[in-house]
Amino acid sequence: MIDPNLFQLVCFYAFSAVTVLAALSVILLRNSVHAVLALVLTFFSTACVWLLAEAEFLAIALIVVYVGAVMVLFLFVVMMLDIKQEQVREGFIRYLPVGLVVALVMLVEMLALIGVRAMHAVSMGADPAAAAGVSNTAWLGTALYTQYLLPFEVAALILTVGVIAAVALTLRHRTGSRHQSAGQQVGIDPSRRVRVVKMAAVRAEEPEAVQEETRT
Amino acid sequence: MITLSHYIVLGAVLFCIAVAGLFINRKNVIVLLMAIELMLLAVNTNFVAFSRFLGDVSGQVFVFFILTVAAAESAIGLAILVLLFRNRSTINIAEIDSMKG
Amino acid sequence: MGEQILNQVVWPLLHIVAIVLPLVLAVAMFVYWERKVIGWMHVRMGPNKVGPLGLLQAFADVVKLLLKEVILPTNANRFLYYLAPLLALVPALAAWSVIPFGDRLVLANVNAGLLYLLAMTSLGVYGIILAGWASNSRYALLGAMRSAAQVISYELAMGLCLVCVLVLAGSLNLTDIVHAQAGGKGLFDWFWLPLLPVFVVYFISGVAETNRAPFDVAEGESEIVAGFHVEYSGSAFALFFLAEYANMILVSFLASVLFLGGWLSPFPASWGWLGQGSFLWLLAKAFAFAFLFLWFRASFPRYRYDQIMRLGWKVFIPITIVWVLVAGCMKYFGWVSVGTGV
Amino acid sequence: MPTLNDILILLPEFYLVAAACVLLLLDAFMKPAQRGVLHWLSIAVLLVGIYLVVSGQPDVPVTAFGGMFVRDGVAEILKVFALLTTALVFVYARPYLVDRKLFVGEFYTLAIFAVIGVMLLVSAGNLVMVYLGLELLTLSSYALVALNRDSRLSSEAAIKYFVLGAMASGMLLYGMSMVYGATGTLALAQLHGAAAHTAMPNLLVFGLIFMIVGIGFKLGAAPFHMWIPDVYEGSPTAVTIFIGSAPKLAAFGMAYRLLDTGLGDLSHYWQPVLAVLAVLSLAIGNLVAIVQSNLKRLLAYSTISHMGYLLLGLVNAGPEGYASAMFYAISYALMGTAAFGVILALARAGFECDRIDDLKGLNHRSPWLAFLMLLVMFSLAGVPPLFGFFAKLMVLEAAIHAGMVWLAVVGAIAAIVGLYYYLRVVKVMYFDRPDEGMETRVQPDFALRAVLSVNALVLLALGLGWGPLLNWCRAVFPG
Amino acid sequence: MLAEYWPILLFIGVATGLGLVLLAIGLLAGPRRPESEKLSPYECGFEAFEDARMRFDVRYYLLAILFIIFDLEIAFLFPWAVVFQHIGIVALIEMALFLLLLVIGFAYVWKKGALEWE
Repeated sequence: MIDPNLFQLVCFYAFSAVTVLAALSVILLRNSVHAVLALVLTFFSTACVWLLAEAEFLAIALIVVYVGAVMVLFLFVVMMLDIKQEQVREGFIRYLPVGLVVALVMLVEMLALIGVRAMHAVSMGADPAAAAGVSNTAWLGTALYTQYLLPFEVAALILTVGVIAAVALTLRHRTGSRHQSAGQQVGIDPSRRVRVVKMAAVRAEEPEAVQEETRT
Repeated sequence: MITLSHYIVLGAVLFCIAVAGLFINRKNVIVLLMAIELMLLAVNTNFVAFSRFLGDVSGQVFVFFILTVAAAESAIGLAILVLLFRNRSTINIAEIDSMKG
Repeated sequence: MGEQILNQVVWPLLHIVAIVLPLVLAVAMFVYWERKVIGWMHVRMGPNKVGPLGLLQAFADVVKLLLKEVILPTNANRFLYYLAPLLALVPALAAWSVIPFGDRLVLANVNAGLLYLLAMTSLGVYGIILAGWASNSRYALLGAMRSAAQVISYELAMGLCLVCVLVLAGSLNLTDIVHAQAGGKGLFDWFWLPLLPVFVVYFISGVAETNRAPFDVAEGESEIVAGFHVEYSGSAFALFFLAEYANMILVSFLASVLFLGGWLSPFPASWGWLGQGSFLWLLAKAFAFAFLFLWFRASFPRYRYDQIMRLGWKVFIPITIVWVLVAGCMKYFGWVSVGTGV
Repeated sequence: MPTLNDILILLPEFYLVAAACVLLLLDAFMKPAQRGVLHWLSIAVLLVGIYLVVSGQPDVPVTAFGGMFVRDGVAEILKVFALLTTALVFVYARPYLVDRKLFVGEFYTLAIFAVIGVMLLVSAGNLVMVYLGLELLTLSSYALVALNRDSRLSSEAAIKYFVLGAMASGMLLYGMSMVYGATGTLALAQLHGAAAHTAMPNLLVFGLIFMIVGIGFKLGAAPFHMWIPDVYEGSPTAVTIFIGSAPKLAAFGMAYRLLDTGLGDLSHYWQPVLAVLAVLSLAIGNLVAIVQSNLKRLLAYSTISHMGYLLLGLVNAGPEGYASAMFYAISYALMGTAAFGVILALARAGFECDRIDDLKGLNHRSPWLAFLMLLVMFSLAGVPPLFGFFAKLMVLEAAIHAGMVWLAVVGAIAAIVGLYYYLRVVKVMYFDRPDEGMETRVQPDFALRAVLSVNALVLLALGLGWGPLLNWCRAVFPG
Repeated sequence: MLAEYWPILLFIGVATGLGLVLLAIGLLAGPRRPESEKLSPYECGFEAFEDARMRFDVRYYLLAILFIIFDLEIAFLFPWAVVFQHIGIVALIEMALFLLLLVIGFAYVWKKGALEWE
């Protein structure tokens, strides 16, 4: 019999290992496109880790927002800016050992100081959302739209600033480009385009001649 | 059994990788931006874990705000990067030396 | 332990095979059907040589594709070049895991099903971009950028449509969404009625999202040859092909589940066996939508690129944003009855 | 559920959001020739904002939206001066923007959004609000710095600002996550009680340290000051003046909310850390400023040293200290605005006036502007009887009362070192001859000169009668 | 809850496996006769350039940025749609405000011409 807790632990280790390896590749890979894809993988496996903590909504939102949107923009930028790899990575080797050592020392110190051992005793209780009898999304949503109502509206402000900033920084109008204006097309007054002219019927010369010919 | 320390260690490892990335890739702005994303991922992992273990919803709500705001932030960051590239034709910070102090 | 493996691994795997295998077959038959239908609409015969009525044509094509050489263009990035078709296929297939085929007939009955679907559809763009970039060809890259821009534009409209459905149903779970459309009045209880504009927007966005005619400007033969997969051949191309058709069928199923009551019968429940829900109803609805894809292709001239973007951003997004609030009011003030038939 | 009362408490903020949206749409739907209206309208919007802040101020601190938002005296003072300095910035910036074809509506809307961020930040009652207010402010600032799209310097400054700013946010958030883990709450008021008896004190202290790093970045205190000189130099001067004013008030507000309202119980942990930051800022700011030849960079390093003084006040960790630090922040905002205002007054199309040599013989060319600059420089240096002197005096006093006499001594020495480079500017203006071909004409904009004169003279006036403002600052910090 | 996600993981595995197998069949069973003309990228009549990865029109970035912002908006709508009827009219009003702010941003973008393609 496989203990579900044990199985979850195994999953946790597997996803964490993928996360850490992918994160390492993000900072070590020389090809920027590969690095972006490594970051995508990092997000993906982190989402799985969050899922293990039963943060269902956040895990999928991470994929929708980051993998589905932000990383696409990253990919656009990386691919289109056509970065010369060698040029960008010079000095990489020089900093590499120092950087890794610093990071390792920092990690060890952090873990020692935080007191990870004490937390080892803290195990996961029952899923709070399930205990309340609602889905994780509803659990989060209820708090978000009652208690955190003001921050929610501030978030809208931030998004608006994002829109303004994006337009102000990147929009450039080209000269001589032609646009289709649907409003103009639909709203055009037909009488100004086609002039219906009443004309008195005129007898042309030739048909007459033809008629005469046929008569004869 | 997954415990709190598992998540905190994962968060700390991600955070340190991000710091190392900031340190060794000082010249490539794209990687710097990605390292910042990693850092936020570490933060969010911490929050998710604490929220789960405290049984408190506010941590997850905070994560949601961080996700959205940080996404808008990186959108602006990339816009600035595109601008920089148009003006400089490089994203190499070592070449960004018009200013000396 | 053996029993556990049976329950946790073997059964789900069998379920998956029971979804994937018919899906692949359906793609094959759909290709055949497409050529036939468009043939008829053009007053031609369509394929009729291989097998009776040309039925085996699709299988012959598959075999041919698999046995062709996979060309790796010069200067292409080998790893990404092979990764791209995989990235196109996997989300297209994985999205199927949450589709409810019947009242308990669902592989993964997850709470956040709709969100999961949004996540999976938003991954499809990676295959496109990477294929265009890895091929090292101008046409492929140009097509990829166009496709990607188009796909993400319509994804917004599509996401907002999903929100409208969600507002009425009040649950992210797809089975619950179908249940919310149950009621005494048969097809008048389904969401297509209160959400009529959204329903139309959703299906058209689905067509645009899969880069199908009349929104197939990114692969317009006369302009940029074949779009992002111009350099692909053989089985790598087959993967893109499979992904595209699997996505079409997925959109058809989703439109049925979200707006036309999934497996529910269009007739009132009081009509005896005719009023009973069944997998066959879902199949019929999805088939009708899939047929629409073909009909569109045979009938409409191709949109110009600026017109595509205009339609997505300036027409669909405003409509759906407004309808989110309209749907909110409908639900809040009880203007629409939402079934709870669980 | 929010009530009408909640909305009334946030009235100034709601009003500014609505006004910013109206300005945004006006800008989009107006012809470019009519932008002048937008300029005056924005200033009017800010002034009405000040009126709303002051007039609706409740007698006792109140909270809204379940403790998310706090409206107290501290927030009131900071908001009034943030709005005021931004209005000044708008007046000073206009000719500069017009000359450089940067006179766009986005400048005004983004700046107003940034001010809204400042207001939310200084009123935050929850870590979430601290983060969101901060991001609203910084996102707008990034865009403002990059506003001059065709300038290399500007986009370089923006990317440096962005990378370091985002990193600082990351640090701050990492700290917040640990504090949350240790206390189980995000509300600052509850944090205050919970911090004392947490099961995980190490985690809490660790979080505190990361948060201080984040705060240090946002303040621009050494050793987290790297972005300040580049951003000050690279941004268009009209944006530099903004970055140097309201955001400094916000940084003080954030430090106060996080360190006192939230983690006041841990003051014995953060006091020494802040003392170290203060010493480093004073040393680095003043010493590096000496060798600068670029006026904007000089002012940037001077900012760093001023943040050191501000930290001296915070180190006190008592009402007196906070009052003096706030007093200092206000004085710096007014002085910085005036200093950059003079630069803007001298700048013309194609001439930035950002080198110290550009001020050569200013006394011969425009004695009045030279006199104003003299006042500002003396005030920044802390020469009595100007505003800056008393501000310095207060923070030094606060440090002594906190029992850190050595810190006060460092501050006094730094002030003497600082005197040197401020006096150098004065010397260049009064005792150097102008170069050949230096234009004698200065910015003809009447509004700019009038307001700038008032601004500089206020420094003198507040130096002579600093009592009321200081009392106001002291009154809002309960004993 | 977790048990429901297990089949999805399996499904993703199966899908990846299927893709790999199809690719492998093609690579192994198909012929391999490289030739420079065949391997060169498609071009209209002239020699393919060395590197086709070129710089792009800025409006693609702008579009992607706008996509991110509006995608975030949708992310906020999802939990709202699930809970709004339990919260009541306040939820409806607050979302109307939220959407109003974004619609203002949208109107600005529209009017500035960022959605125009030629």
